[in-house]
Amino acid sequence: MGNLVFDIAHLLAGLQVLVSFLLLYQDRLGALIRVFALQAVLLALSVAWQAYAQDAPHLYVTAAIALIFKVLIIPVALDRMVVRLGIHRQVETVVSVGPTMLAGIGLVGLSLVVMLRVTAGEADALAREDLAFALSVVLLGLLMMITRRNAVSQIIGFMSLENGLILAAAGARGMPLVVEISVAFSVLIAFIVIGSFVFRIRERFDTVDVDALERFRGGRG
Amino acid sequence: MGLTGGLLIQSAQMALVLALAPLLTGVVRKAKARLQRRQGASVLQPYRDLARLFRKEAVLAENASPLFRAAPYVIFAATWVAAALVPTFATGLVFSWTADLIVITALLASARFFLALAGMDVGTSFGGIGSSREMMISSLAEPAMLMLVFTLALVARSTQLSTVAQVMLTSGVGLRVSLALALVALVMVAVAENGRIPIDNPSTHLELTMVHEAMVLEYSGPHLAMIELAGQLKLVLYLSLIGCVFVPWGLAPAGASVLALAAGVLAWAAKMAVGALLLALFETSIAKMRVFRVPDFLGAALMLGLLGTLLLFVSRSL
Amino acid sequence: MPASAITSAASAPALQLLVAGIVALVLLAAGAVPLARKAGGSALVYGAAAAICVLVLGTALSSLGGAPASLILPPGLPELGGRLRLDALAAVGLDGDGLGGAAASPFALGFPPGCAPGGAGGGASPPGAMPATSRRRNGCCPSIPPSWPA
Amino acid sequence: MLPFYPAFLAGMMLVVLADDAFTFLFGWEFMSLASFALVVSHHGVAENVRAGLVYLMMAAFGTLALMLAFGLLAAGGEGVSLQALSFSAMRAHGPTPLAAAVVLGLALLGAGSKAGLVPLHVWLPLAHPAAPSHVSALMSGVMTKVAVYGFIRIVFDLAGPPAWWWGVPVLLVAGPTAVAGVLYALMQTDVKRVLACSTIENIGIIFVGLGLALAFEANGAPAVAALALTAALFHVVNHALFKSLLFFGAGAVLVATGEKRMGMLGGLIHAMPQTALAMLVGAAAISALPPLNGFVSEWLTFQAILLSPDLPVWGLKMLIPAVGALLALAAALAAACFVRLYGIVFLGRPRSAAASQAREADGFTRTAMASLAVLCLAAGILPGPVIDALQGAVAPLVGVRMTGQGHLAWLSIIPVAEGRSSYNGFLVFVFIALSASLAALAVHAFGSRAVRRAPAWDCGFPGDDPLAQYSAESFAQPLRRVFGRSLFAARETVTMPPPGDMAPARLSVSERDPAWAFLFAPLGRAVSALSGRANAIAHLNIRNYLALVFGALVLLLVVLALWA
Repeated sequence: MGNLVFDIAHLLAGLQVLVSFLLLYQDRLGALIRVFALQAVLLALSVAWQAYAQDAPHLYVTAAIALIFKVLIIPVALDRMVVRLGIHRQVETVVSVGPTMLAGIGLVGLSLVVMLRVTAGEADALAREDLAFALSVVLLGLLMMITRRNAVSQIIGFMSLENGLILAAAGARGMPLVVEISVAFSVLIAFIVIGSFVFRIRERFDTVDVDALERFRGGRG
Repeated sequence: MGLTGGLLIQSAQMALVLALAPLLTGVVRKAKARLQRRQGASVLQPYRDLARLFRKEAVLAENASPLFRAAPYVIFAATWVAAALVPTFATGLVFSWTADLIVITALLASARFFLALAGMDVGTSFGGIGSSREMMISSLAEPAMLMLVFTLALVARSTQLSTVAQVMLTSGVGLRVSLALALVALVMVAVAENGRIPIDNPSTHLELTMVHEAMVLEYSGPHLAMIELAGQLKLVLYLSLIGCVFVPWGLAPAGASVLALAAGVLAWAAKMAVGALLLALFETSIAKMRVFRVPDFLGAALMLGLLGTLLLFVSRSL
Repeated sequence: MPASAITSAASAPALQLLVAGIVALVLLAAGAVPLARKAGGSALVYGAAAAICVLVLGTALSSLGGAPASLILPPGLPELGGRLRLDALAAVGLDGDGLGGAAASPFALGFPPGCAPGGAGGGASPPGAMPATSRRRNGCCPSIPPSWPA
Repeated sequence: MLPFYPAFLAGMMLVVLADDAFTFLFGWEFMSLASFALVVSHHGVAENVRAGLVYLMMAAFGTLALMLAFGLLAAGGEGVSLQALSFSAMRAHGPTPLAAAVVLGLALLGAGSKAGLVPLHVWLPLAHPAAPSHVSALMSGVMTKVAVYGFIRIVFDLAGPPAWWWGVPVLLVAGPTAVAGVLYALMQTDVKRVLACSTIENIGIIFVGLGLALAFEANGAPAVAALALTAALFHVVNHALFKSLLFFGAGAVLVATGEKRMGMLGGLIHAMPQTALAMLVGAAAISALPPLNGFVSEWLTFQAILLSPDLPVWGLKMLIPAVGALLALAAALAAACFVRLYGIVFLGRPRSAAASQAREADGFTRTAMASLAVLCLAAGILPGPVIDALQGAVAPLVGVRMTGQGHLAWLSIIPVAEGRSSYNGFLVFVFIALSASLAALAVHAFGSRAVRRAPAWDCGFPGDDPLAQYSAESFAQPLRRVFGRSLFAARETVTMPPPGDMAPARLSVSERDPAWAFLFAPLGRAVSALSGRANAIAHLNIRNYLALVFGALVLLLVVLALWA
């Protein structure tokens, strides 16, 4: 039975990393939001499975929160925002997809090496595995924020980064619920701020392209 | 002999030095005149000049400050004290331990300090020429003199003049290269300090060439007499310094009998006469140097002094 | 570290006096801020500074020969506390401080405030012609008639 | 400006009393900042602000060096606790020889930058004149002494027994400092800058004494080390006395005439006789003339130099006489520098309207100057008691005391041995005074007492234009030509007016400070070039910043991976 638990957790975490790659690949905003929702679903499943594996009931609450907010509320809000903003659906990337993918692979390799080296002393393979995948999801989220020009895609990068955090939290034994809630709510607050921020940009400069902001920020040095 | 005897010898030395200073200058001038096939004034002429100056009234410039009037006395005092500390006919003087060679050099430096200030006091450009050049010459002559003092101190392991003379006299120091260098350097410094021919012409009236004369241009009457006497005393000081260090024979040891003292005085007088003649010969055989060749001349003296010191290390430790 | 100033070695009264002097100077500095504007303010501050410096000079001279005394004051790093030690070398240093302060403070009394040393303005070597230095009167520097007779 | 004056004094006293690294550095920084505030107190003048900034840079550099030095000293302790920072802990377990050597270098940098050793002296001629006179007197006279105290405390007290070669770097820096300081002073035409540069020279003399003490102590001659250290400390006290006196005089002249440039002064002795007399004593003292105190400390330093043949090490045997020659050169040039300063400012005829209408300084100033002048004379006449007072400080540092000088007959001092050398300031003073009064009496008794005032003879030239007198630049011209041409690249340029134009021709002198030209200017250019390039970072957009954050994170992870 033990290795089945490990296998499923391993599978779910691996799928999340795969979905992070998918996020990097998307070039249309609508698809991007739906893939993000998929990653949130996987996260919820993975946290639920962790709850079952560690028979820690509070993890179910986290899974529920992830499910409600990240799978339903946020993607729908983002969709409506994209429609109201009327921005073009093209996801502009700074670096073309190929190099981004290669960078992503490198990052995953790095996070695996680091996590396995750092947690060499830990006995529990499940936790080490989980942390490794979580770190790669976080790094991929950060990579996405860097390589996207559109504010909305950067928000999604930030959100997937937060998913990585939740995955890591779930993976680590005995992380109290409080931390999860605080992490979740901090992300929500960030989301609200970014949302209003995007609307402000939309009104003033009728574009959401981050580089466009550049012109109004004062001369070069 | 006790303290009173010592005091007697010390005061005798101070009086002797003071009395014979003008005579020495007279002898030098007479010898130069004879070498230049001139009759020349009598040997006692400097005494008459001093007496004449003493009687004349002192004409002060309108701009002269109290420093201008006090400076001659300070200059004369410093030079006389320095001259009194250099052993002439006897070593081991009562007050010889109050000052050593470095202090004597510093006393001459303070005399020069006040002379340069007095030169600048009246506010004429000639005073400025004199003081400026004097300070340039002294800024090279003094280090050379101090390097000389190092060489002598390393040989005699002391800077007390009487001890140095004692060591030179008794311990058979023998001919050393560093002492020869020191002698040449001392002669060069003496020529520069006393403003003799290659550096400065003592009897010149051509403004552009004079150094010592330019500073004392505004002095007259008793003040000028004081400064002339100080100059002559400085010449006696340097000659007796050369005599006591490099030609120490004939110096009466401390507490010697009156006969030995008389012999000492005679030996000293002979040394002074020979020194004066050599100086006159040297002065007539060389022309005055351009002012900006003086640094090379004195730079050579400084290098000789430093070389002497370093050579001494080699010879002492080998 | 007990709050009170514990003294490890025999802390001579001299060291405590000196510490009092330093504290007094710092308080004087704080007090001088409001005084700076008042008329007699600078005289008061410089006078007080001179008095404190004379006191410091006295104690330093008296403790030149004395045995070194040390003191640990509460303010300072947590485990270490502010350690002070008065040995002969420190006494020589303090002589310099006390003497300098005791001489500079009265001098400063005679030095009217507001006399900007640069007031006469920079300038390379003296100009050829006689400078017609007309200068507004600023307290200490006498106003110079515009044209000085050549 | 007012509140910083007591703060400055408190800071200096705190540094001297400190017994642990934190209090020492706290006092040091407190002193630096207070003096910075005082330097820029007259911030109306642009050059004061620049001087303040340069001073702040050097002060920060100095504190950094001292901090590193204390770190090395504290590292000797076993546990990593703050207790190791206390000086007693540092003395208990001294640093390893290598660490001690680095501590010496750092102390030389830290204390040297505050005291003004040559490569790090550039701020001193800028900052000291910028401060008001009583503050520049304190900065020159006292703050440099606190820096010397810091050097002595770190190197002699905390860094443990010196290695044989420790004297060499100190002497190599001190000798050139003395000569370069006084040569630079000869080039200046601003009264307070001349005094600031001569502070550099005196610091050089003090560090020669310290270097000799290190050399002799390391090579088994503690008695001579005691003599050299006493000479250095004696010169510290002397310099505090006569430099403060000279700065007070400069302040009095500034108050009376509102003028700092020597070219605009002259003839002040008539208007300010007492200030002139006090300044004469100060100038004579700093030029090391016999009855005064400057001569005693230089005489002691020369006696220590004369004992160099006893050293076993060949390098030192050759180096010390060379440093002696440099010291002698510096002493002679100092006399020239102060004849120039005193002659041009106080003697001659007034060169400007300001100088002609000067008024004597007020009571406080004259009492401060008179008291310092009397102290200078007293320290010169009674050196014995001062030397004995200093032995308390010298004995624990070099292990042995100098022979007692206080009780010797007739107040003379015999540093090493009876036959070797002795000096009696008191008798020299008595002799000079006696013979001067004797001569004056003789003149009044036999010579004529008639005195007549007449226009200056001046070889018959009628010219009475005060600018025909020697100015500061022309007085230093021979010395500049001999010494300054190579070291300071001193050049004299004559600009003739175009033909037919009646404007006067102008002769201007230009010289540059080699330390500034070859060390600090290139450093400044390099820093501004780098900051120019780095400035681009300030103008990235959000995404680039994120990239930077990401890059840093990845870099750390890679390091963690490789190193963990």
